[in-house]
Amino acid sequence: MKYIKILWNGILKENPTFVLLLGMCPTLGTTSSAINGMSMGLATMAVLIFSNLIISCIKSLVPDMVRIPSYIVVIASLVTALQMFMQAFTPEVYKTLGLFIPLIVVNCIILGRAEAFAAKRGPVESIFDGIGIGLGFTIALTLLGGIRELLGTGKLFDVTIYSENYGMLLFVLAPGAFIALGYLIAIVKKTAKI
Amino acid sequence: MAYLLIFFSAIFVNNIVFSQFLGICPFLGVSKKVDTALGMSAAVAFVLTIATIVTYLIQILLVKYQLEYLQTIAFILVIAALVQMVEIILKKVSPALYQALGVFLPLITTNCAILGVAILVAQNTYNAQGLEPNLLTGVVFAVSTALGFGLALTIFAAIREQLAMMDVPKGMQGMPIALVVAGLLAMAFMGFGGVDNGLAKVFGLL
Amino acid sequence: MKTFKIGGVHPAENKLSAASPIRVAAIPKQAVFSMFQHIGAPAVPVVKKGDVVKVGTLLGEAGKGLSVPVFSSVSGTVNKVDAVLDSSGTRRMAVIVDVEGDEWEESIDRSDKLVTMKDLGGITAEEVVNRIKAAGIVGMGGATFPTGIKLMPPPGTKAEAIIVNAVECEPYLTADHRLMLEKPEQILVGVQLIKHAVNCPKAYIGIEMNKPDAIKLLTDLLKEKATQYPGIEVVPLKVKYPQGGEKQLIDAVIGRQVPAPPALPINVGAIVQNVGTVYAIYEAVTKRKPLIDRVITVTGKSVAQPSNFLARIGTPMQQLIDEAGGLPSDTGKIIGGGPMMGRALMSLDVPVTKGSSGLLLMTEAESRRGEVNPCIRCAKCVSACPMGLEPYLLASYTRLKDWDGCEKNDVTSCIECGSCAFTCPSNRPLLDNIRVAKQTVMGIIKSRHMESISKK
Amino acid sequence: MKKLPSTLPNMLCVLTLISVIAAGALAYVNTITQGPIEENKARTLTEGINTVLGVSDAQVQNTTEAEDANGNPVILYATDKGVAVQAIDPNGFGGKLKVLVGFDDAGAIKGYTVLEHAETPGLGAKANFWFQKGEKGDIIGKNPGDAKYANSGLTVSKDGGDVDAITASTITSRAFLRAVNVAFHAYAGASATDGQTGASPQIHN
Amino acid sequence: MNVILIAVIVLGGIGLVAALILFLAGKKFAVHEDERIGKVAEVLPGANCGGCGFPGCSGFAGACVKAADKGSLEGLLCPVGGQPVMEQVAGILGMQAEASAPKVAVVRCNGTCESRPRIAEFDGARSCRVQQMLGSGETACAYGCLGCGDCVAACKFDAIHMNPETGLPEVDEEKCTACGACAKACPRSIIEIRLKGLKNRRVVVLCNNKDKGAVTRKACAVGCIACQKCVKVCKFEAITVDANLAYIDAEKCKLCRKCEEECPQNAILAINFPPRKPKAEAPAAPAAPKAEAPVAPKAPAEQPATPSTATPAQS
Amino acid sequence: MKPIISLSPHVHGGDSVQKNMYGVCIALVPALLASLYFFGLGSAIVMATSVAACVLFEWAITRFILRRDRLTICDGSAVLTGLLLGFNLPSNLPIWIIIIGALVAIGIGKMTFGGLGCNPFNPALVGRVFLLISFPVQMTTWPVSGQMGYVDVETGATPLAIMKNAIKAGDASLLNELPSSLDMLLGQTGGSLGEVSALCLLIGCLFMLWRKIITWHIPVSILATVWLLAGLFHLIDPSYADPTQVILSGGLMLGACFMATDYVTSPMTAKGQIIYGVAIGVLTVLIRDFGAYPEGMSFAILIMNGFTPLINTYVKPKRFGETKKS
Ligand SMILES: Cc1cc2nc3c(=O)[nH]c(=O)nc-3n(C[C@H](O)[C@H](O)[C@H](O)COP(=O)(O)O)c2cc1C
Ligand SMILES: Cc1cc2nc3c(=O)[nH]c(=O)nc-3n(C[C@H](O)[C@H](O)[C@H](O)COP(=O)(O)O)c2cc1C
Ligand SMILES: Cc1cc2nc3c(=O)[nH]c(=O)nc-3n(C[C@H](O)[C@H](O)[C@H](O)COP(=O)(O)O)c2cc1C
Ligand SMILES: Cc1cc2nc3c(=O)[nH]c(=O)nc-3n(C[C@H](O)[C@H](O)[C@H](O)CO)c2cc1C
Ligand code: SF4
Ligand code: SF4
Ligand code: SF4
Ligand code: SF4
Ligand code: FES
Repeated sequence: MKYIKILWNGILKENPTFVLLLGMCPTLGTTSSAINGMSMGLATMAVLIFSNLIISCIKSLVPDMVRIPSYIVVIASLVTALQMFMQAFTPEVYKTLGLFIPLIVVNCIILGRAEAFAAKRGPVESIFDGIGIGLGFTIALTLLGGIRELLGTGKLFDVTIYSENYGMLLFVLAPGAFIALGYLIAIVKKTAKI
Repeated sequence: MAYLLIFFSAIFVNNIVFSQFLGICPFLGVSKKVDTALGMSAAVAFVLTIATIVTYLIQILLVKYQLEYLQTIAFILVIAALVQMVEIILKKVSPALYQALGVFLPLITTNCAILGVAILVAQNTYNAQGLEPNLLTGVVFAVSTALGFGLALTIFAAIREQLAMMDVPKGMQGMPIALVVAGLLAMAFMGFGGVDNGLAKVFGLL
Repeated sequence: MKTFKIGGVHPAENKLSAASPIRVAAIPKQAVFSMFQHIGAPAVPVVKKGDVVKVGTLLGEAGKGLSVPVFSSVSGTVNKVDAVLDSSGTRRMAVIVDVEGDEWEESIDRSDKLVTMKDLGGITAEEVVNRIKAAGIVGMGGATFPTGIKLMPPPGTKAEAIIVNAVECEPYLTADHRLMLEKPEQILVGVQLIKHAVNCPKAYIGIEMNKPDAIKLLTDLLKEKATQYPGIEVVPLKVKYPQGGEKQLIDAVIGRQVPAPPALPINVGAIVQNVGTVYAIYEAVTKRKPLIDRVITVTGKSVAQPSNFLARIGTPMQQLIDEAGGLPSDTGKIIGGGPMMGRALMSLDVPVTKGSSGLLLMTEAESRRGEVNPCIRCAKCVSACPMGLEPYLLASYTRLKDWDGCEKNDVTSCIECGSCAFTCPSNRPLLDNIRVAKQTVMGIIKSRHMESISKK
Repeated sequence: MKKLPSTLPNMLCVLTLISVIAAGALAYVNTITQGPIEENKARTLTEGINTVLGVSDAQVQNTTEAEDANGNPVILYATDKGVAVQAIDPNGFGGKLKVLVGFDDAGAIKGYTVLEHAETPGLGAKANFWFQKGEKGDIIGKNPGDAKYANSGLTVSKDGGDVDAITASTITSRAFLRAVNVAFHAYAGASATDGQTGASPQIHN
Repeated sequence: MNVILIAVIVLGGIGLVAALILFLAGKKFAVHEDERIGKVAEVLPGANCGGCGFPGCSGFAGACVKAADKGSLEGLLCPVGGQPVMEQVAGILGMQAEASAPKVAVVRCNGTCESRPRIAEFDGARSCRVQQMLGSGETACAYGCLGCGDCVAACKFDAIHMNPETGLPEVDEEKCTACGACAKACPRSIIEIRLKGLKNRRVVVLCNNKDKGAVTRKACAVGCIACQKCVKVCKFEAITVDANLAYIDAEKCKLCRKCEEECPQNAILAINFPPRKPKAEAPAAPAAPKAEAPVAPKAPAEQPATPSTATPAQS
Repeated sequence: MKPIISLSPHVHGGDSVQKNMYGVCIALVPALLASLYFFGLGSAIVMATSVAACVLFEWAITRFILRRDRLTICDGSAVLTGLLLGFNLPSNLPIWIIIIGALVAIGIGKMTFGGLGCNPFNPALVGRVFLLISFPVQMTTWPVSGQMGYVDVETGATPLAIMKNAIKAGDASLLNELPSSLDMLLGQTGGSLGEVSALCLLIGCLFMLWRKIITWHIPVSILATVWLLAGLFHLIDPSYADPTQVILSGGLMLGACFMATDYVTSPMTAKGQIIYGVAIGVLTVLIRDFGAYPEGMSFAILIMNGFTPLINTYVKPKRFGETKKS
């Protein structure tokens, strides 16, 4: 029960995109389609789960003054490992996400969760927090990607919903990312009353 | 001329915020007042320049030992240390400057603009406008990018200051309206598309 | 054509009473003399219930600091000394006199004869100022600043130009206009007295072009008697509100701009006096008559006879309205003063004071402000503001309670002329808000000042 | 368990230790993934070459790197089934446009693929199929070496050529055709001088 | 193995050098600063995300310390750490001692539309401060509520609202935090931040008029005319009359309601009492103030804060 | 009698939002007639759709989304946005695209920010640029003028496209294809509805100046800057078109007189307006001559809309009595 609550917390109450407004760069930069958004979300989730796990394990070994650098090293290693694995096994995804993979390091969500959650709780809870927040992030990115893809190209997960001729190209471009996210946050806040 | 073009391109055509999607968190977070925005911009410019130089040198080291895969981790370490050092030193050496910039420094560590630009410069994957990418062009690129960030941040802050006086619908207040403004600004900046190439042609660089 | 350089508007002039000669208003049955008829400390009553007073008897002596005495304009018995509602809408100390007959103090010369500088002989500058102070004269252009003090330039400053404010830029009002037409020579003597008092060789009379008869009359007179009235010049000005504002007038006439407060006109060598004040100075110095009456315009679109009255101070407004044909049934707003700067009165039970230049009765339809719309940022208020301020911004900052922003944007320079609200196509109550800001910021500045003093 | 206090030795030790472990782990991962990454690259290349040559089993025999007149790299892959050339035009709508073009022995275009581009998604990005066989801007089978192309190579109809530009994307189309022309010249230069690396003749942008 | 070794050496080297330089720099350039800032920064997440509106966590920490010196952490929130972190911060800064006797805003004017006739019509910016500049305003009372709701606009907690029927503001006692913003905004100083009283019960002179009785009476049917009757009837010396206005000291008042009955103008009102029975129950044994909270939710349903005095029976 | 009380001033100049907005509409009438004359049915359909959709969306949004009681459609600003949006579209644009444009202009560009007076960007231009980016194909095929039909009409190169080609090719002779200056002044060219007849727009502009709806600062500074800069380029290299033709072509006149002057989105002081105008002029030439888009006016105005609050922050009117340095 406790774990489910932690999960929900990440998805809704502390949704990193809609509520905490963290990690905006990947949110905007990688959501030109639902697939891309989902990939980024999952990649981030992977790092998040492992970083939460590792940090909650080593938390008492780390003196306070070098806390942040140590965490960053941990996160950076995880990201680099992920980067290499993706390059090796999912080269297509790696190519589309590009620069944003190494930038997961500086995604405030990861360090933020490490500090706010993992550094204070046990490993299992931390993993669940990682999954919850990661899911929240993934859902948000997929949603945003889906909206942009649908409005911009008439497709959803690459399946044509309506003719591409009616697609509003702007939504797959940079301005569309900002605008769509703006309205999405407004709508989510309104409907979820958060 | 080419340096001028790198400058122009990084500020207007490929603005780091509006078209590269880097540094969005501080862009959205520290833009409620023009004064704060100016402070943040200056701090970013400062750190970005130094970080680019240092990471460029580190990259040479990494390449030499074929350790390119350690790039991310090495860079972020160096940047984190650098920022902290600058902060410590500034606090002592120039309290006035620290007052103005210092508070923004910690925020910069996790600003993906710094790491992003450092990686772009180290991998030479930015548009050097026909020049051979090297440390100098990299620094010019970094400074220009930082200025582009500052420009975006400042005009954005001014717009938000103005919007604070307006009757914005409740549901849109705060982040949503900020994002829409950013989107419209990005749309306006799309008008610069291709201007760098056009100018390059005129200057005979391409 | 000369005029001030920034901003300004041109409201419909509506000078309905321009052609009606000054009428002497009847002496009231009861007169009310507020002790607050000027800016500065209130006068202190020196009479008590039951005292018998004459026209010209001292009722209140000048208070401490910036203040002037108040004289009775009627003869009779003091009914009470109490707080009564005055034209500002608040209750303030006043002396109320029940009128019996019309007996004057002997010292006052009631003859109509023109007294010139020559007749006064070698009167000293000091004597002139003393007589002005003793007569309780205050600026009659609206600000009611003690004239005696204005005529004693602080050390380090020197008056280089006396400017007579005969602009009367407020719509409807014609008191100054009529006064110039009917007492031109007296005014010229008054100007000479001021020149003499502050030892200033040059005087200008600024008149807007919508009073061509006054311009012609005074110009001809000056030409005719050039030797008798040397160093006085009539300056015709383009019709533009708020040319009567002191700073604007100085700018228009001699092209100098008084810097932001706390700078005073005298810092650029100018002293501005209203025509009415000049006339009062003449009377005070040559006839030893204290300030007990003034010209006041009673007007309005539905008023039967828009008129200019010479009314005793203390006369109830109601009486003047009755003499002008009674209160029109469609009256919506009663304004003490002109429509741009005047004060809306809540009742007609208020008396004429030293600063009352007019009484305007607006019809119900005219009175209501239009529906307020959002600011469309048309910048018309910015270009209308004669002080170079940004009214829309100040009003917004007021709404946000950003007093720092107001202060930084010079809200304290606002002269409350109302040009901004007058032009705003969205009908925004700009000046309402700016006043709030101005009041607050002045308070903040003052407390900061006090703090810095107490620290030292 | 209590936290370690922040003393210098502790700090140094922990930070160094973590760095060391991290580095070690990464180096290990690197050794694992290096192979697949290289493989991937190679596979993508051969697949690309196969596509543009319209075959499935081309064997690269010889790879030559050269530069075009503007100093951009051109790579020739000589195979048993024809020559594939990778060329770049830096002047697309959004920057670089990298193509791989396959030529038959006569110099006619057998196929192409856009390897990299920064064009507008949904607009310039159409280049990948617009010029394919049977599409509106079909260039397959055209031989840039023909006399009619002698002056300026393949050009869009707007510039007097015979290739239809992508609707509303003339810039991309021009960039694409310039890259194809560069590729052809590299190919032609190479076959003329028989494998020698040589800059292609001047091509006007 | 060699590869791994080099990697380890290089990265270890970088880490070592960085740590050393930092340590030395920290030593050499050490500056004294408010140590509370450091302490607060420690409990903050350290994400430096800027989500709080401040430039980074230490900026936020500085702001917290500053705000604490001014007395309240209100409006400061770290979105990453959330409420728990803020509680910690409050703990560090010693801000818990908020549990003093609860207070509430009380509007000391009962001049409803009926009891206080409008003698003029205000037509300007809807702002009490603006109307205040016009002397007594729409009514003849120069001290009473102006009704434009500056206080409503000032309240950040949505705790005070205009009642269109009475033209007076009413305080929602549940929401009111006694922050005093409304009192500060009122140009006529009508609102008092007053002890909430036992069981939320209060006896208050709902008038602010300092004019002489005769003038007051003309302006308003429920104005205090300073007749001193209440002073005389109060056994606890809780009432004083100053400048023509009676005032009940909440600390001394024992809620006996004698004065309420005595006031000829009905200017004194007992708030949140149950409807009068023959004899009001004696105040219950002092309950712990905390016990008030659960009771409160029901309170507003019983009685509005300022009951309309539709029947101002002259006694 | 219950007197009305208020602070001064007690009179008002009588100017109103409606007067200004409908004044601009009247000023647009000559250009509207010209567009009807040159593009016939297409013009009528585009304009009608655009205006109707804008007004409808404004009504619906205030009513159902913002739930405001006061409806603002009578103030004329929505009509104006509709008109100006229509003027920026080609006469053969499908209706559904126009409707999307109106939705974006009013919905995103205006009502999101709270309605009239709150929007930082020019709504009509937000709509137009959105369409330009989203539907580049439809938005850049311009019917040539003098046809009366709607969808299936002959399209051709606009003067701007010809100019751009000449620059691209560095070949001044290509400029010979340009219509004569007189034709451009009167409107015998291709382009969007409102950009064809410079003369009619100028007449409208003079009308607005006369009615004191706008001041001269913005239009004059834009036109002067463009003319000088284009003239300079023309002198250096004749493949850049003649400055007069540059001024008469494209949306320059429409933008300078009607869109850059939008109150809400332009600076508040004369000095600021001149800075704004000059910057728009420079950006327009920059984008036209070197950028990817043939027309730079819309973007230039939008970009400077973004800078307007900053200009307002730093460019203050000269205060009365202000000395040079204090
Ligand atoms: C906006 C404004 C308009 C004024 N208009 C007049 C005017 O028309 N006539 C006038 O005599 N004084 C006018 N005044 C008052 C003058 O500023 C100034 O106080 C007066 O001329 C000084 O002379 P006094 O002390 O004799 O009254 C106006 C003031 C302001 C702020
Ligand atoms: C403290 C104080 C001192 C003043 N001293 C002088 C002075 O020495 N000379 C002068 O010409 N006016 C002096 N003034 C008058 C003002 O400049 C101004 O004339 C007066 O406030 C009315 O002007 P207005 O009606 O334009 O507002 C003084 C005003 C104040 C408040
Ligand atoms: C958002 C947007 C993106 C565009 N992207 C491209 C592009 O990627 N490639 C391109 O050639 N043209 C692109 N264009 C179109 C050019 O701006 C220009 O209109 C076109 O290249 C020349 O017009 P034409 O092809 O109709 O002759 C784009 C236009 C817009 C509005
Ligand atoms: C001179 C003037 C120019 C205007 N120009 C535009 C315009 O270009 N686009 C637009 O949508 N509205 C325009 N408007 C209407 C109005 O200002 C606009 O809808 C507001 O920006 C909406 O808040 C204009 C109004 C005036 C008075
Ligand atoms: S009232 Fe003040 S702000 Fe308004 S125009 Fe006059 S001086 Fe300017
Ligand atoms: S005149 Fe009115 S609408 Fe125009 S800017 Fe000023 S306040 Fe706004
Ligand atoms: S402003 Fe403060 S004191 Fe007043 S009602 Fe609201 S919460 Fe209570
Ligand atoms: S209590 Fe004060 S602030 Fe509130 S409405 Fe009344 S007068 Fe205004
Ligand atoms: S994710 Fe880029 S700055 Fe936060």
